[in-house]
Amino acid sequence: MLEVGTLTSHYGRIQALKGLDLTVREGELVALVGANGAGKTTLLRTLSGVQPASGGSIVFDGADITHERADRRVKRGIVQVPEGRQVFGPLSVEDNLRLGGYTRPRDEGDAELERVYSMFPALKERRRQAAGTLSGGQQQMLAMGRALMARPRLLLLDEPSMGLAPRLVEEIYAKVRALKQARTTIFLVDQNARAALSVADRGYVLETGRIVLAGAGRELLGNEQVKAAYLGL
Amino acid sequence: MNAPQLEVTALSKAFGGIHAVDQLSFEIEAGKVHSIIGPNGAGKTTLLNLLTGVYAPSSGSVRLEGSDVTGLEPHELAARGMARTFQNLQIFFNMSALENVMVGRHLRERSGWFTAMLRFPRLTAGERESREEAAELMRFVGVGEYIDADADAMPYGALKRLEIARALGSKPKMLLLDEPAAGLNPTETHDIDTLITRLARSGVTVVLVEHNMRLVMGVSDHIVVLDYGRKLCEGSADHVRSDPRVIEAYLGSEGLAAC
Amino acid sequence: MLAQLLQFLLAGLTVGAIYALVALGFAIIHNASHVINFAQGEFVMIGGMATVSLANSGLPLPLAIPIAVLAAAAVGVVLEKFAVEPARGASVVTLIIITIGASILLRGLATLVWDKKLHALPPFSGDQPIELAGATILPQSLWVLGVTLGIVLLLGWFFGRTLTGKAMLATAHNPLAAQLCGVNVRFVLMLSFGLSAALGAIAGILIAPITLTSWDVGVMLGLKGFAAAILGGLGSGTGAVVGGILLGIAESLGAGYISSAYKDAMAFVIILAVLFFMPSGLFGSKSAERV
Amino acid sequence: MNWRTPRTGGLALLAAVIALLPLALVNNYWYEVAILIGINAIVCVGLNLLIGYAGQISLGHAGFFGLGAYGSAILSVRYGWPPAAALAATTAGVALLALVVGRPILKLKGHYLAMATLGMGIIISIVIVTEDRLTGGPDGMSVPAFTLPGLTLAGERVWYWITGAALLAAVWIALNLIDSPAGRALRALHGSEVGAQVSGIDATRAKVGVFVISAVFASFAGSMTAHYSGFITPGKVSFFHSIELVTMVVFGGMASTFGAVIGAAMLTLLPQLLTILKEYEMVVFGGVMIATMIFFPRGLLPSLMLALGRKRK
Repeated sequence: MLEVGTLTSHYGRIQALKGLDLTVREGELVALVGANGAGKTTLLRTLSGVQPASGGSIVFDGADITHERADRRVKRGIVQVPEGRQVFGPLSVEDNLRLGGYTRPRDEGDAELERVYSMFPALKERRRQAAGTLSGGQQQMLAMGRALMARPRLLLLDEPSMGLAPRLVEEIYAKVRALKQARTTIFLVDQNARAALSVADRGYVLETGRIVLAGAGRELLGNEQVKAAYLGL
Repeated sequence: MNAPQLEVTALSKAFGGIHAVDQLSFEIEAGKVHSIIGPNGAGKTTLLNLLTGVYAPSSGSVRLEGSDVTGLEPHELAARGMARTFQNLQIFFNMSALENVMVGRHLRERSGWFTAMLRFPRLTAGERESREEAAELMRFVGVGEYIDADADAMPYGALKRLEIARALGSKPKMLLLDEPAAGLNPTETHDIDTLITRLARSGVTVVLVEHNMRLVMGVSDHIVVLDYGRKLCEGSADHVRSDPRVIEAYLGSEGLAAC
Repeated sequence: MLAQLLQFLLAGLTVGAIYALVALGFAIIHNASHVINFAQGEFVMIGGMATVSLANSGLPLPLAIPIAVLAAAAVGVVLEKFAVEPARGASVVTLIIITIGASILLRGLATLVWDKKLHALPPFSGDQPIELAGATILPQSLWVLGVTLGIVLLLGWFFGRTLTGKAMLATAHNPLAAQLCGVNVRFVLMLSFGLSAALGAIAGILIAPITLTSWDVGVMLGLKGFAAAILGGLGSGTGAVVGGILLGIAESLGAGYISSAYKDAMAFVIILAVLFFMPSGLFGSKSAERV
Repeated sequence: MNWRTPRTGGLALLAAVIALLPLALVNNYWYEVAILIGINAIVCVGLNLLIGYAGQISLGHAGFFGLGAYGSAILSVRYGWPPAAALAATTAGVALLALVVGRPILKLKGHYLAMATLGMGIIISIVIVTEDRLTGGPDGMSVPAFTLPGLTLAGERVWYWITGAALLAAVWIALNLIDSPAGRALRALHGSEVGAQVSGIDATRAKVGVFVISAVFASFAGSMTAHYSGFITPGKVSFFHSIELVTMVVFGGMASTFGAVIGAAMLTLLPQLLTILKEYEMVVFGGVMIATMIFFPRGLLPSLMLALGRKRK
């Protein structure tokens, strides 16, 4: 479904991606793990088109989208939940969600909204509240709900557990598993390597802009190199 | 044991109701390497910003060498011997590499505005000394080859060390490094490791915020682990490494792995 | 005494409403692009001058006005497309110089298309002053206040109720996240230039029957609008309206009770006084710098 | 001595241009243009220290220029001071004023700073237009020639050399400042304010310092204009003149002292040349401004140097 070939990208003057290859197949949950500054967020931004690729290619459903505008990619179904939530703080929860469905036909909006509310009941209770007043966990739910409003064919999740308490991390990952069961294709980036790799079908390890390891999720979880990279064990 | 060089008491910082740093207390001992670790979003960079005066704390206090320095401006703290680097490099890209380091000597320059504008001989002598010392510092941190380069022509890894050279320009008593190894390859990381050890040996107190555990565990005399802006635990590398709370905070809960 | 005060207040309210419209234009463009558009005053001029010339060519006002507003909006979009967009990523000062260049260019074009004379636009509904508790008010002032109120309500509806309006707010707050929602931020940029040009033009048309209009009428109005936008706190719609009204009233009271020669200075004295104590204006958000 | 550094080679080149230019100045009109360029260049060299090097915008420097001009004029005409004393007192007064208003103004950032400086300039301009008993109001006032004991300085040729010398001095001082600890502090503030602060630089103090220097440059140039032309009007104090000055700096190239000189020269000459276009003058002028900023966002001189540097490689 998604094929990335020798992708490079520069963040300011820094080459953040140094020729990166990976694939995501339909219905799969693929996790990408790596340390701070390895280029995880840059990769997701390049996939979404908010950060230009300087070389290589991104092919989605057979179409080359390497240089396509970000909003067109959303219409194709590539939807990202950005790092740090990035909800529209002054707008209400419901407005945030409706903006998520910006690219969808207007008449679908209400039905879609109900679907998201049934998945995240906490959001429905706070539908009139300004998104900026939500707790971190609720904002993460909102960011995910907002992305789901666009009916993603490929959901990109960037650091969904960042700064969240363990109980909330579990809650978020429960939603991720639910999405996976509903056959949503997901590409997940998380520093919480154990959480990410344990739900993933396959995983990649990113180090300074390059993929250094690939394999099944469980397999990577047991890998000594991965363990060493995360706790100096 | 000596009196601590830096004493942090019940320090808090809130952004729009969310506590990035929450009732944090710890001490820093002179001449040692201290590390502050914790998962993303744990409040490490905010803490560094509080310690160096970039942010004013919401409450709590910081004492440096016995005197209260809470709420002082960054340049006032710099004058008291504090220097730092940044996770998102704060290099002066409009200047040459050497000039960047010369700025680091700002507090030790002796000529003022008038001397400068009329270019009295005193200035020329000071400038020569300043240039030589800056070049020496660049060689010390291992970027000697860029002495004649413009800062915006240097690779990322070299810039990280250039910032350290700039910080050393003030001859600080305490150096705070914010993720010096982020974005570096293993060889470069190893160089940073050596550099930190050399600095500590020369008597500078090092406060390190870092994600690379191998680096942290290798160089630190003392580690403070943060989670959600609070202190999770502190102690030696071995002590911290074996604390189950730390493992959970880092690798995620065991419960998740089982499902 | 009281009647005089009321008279000053009414005059201030009228001109303040005009400042508010111009300030809203500054705020909308700043939100979308972080550009301060120093050509904002020229939209006011284009609105007034275009209406005058269309009316003189025999077109009835109800027809001339919308055409003039649309023309100004088109100029706004062209400005964005050909002067602001190509300079994306340039420094703030460079962008300021570009919009100042655009302002000079537009004024030059105005002298070519029209002339350098003063022009009057007939009041929309007569010039018989209306008595009000000892003070008088021109019917045109009522038009100014009524239309401004209408526009403020309309903008409130647009930004509060429509998805396009919310997409503009969202883009202003977080362009990255807006893009990830599928909002075409370039379109939003053009829309905001068009919209604020239209607002400026409407201000110019409303005020033309009271103060006359000419090719260089936009400079002072533009500066006062900028002052109002800053006074309210850049980017805040409420701030722009409140800032505009406050400046208008302060100016009118200052001219009436202190010195009419220093009427134009009032706005700037107030803005300096406010900024010294509230560096982000009255309603501006204090954003903590993240390092 | 290294002739390729700006302080030696650049100054020598500028001195040569000033020395040889009279060969091309066929009549008094062109002398006047040359003097005007020199005076604008002095203001721009100072303003560039503030905008180009320290990264702080000012849309009100015509105000300082006007205070210099009117201060000298009023003290020598209304109070009968000797011009040299009037000049000294005015310069000191403007420096003091800049010091006092600079502190609160320079705490502001970005567009708020632009607004505050703009407001300051406009207030000065309105005061000058309104206080007509002192200033002659919109009609302006005449100013006596500059005299030193036993010496009267008058005429285009004399003022050409005075302006040339003053410009050389201004450029020399600016170059000196840039290449010194204080100048590095200013450039550091532009590069990264927080980076500069943690290096021990007191941001407010440095900004106010350069604000005062740039105000003094403008005030001095204003005083020169008053005595040279013998007559001043409020036009040179207006908002438009402030904008003109900033445009010169940005046009020539921010953070380039010689760029500021070139910008002043180009934008002083351009309107003289454009007068042949008559009614199209404004349109072309505005168009040139937009196009230059789009194609050379860093200004003429730095873009030119960059292109030359690339070629050499």
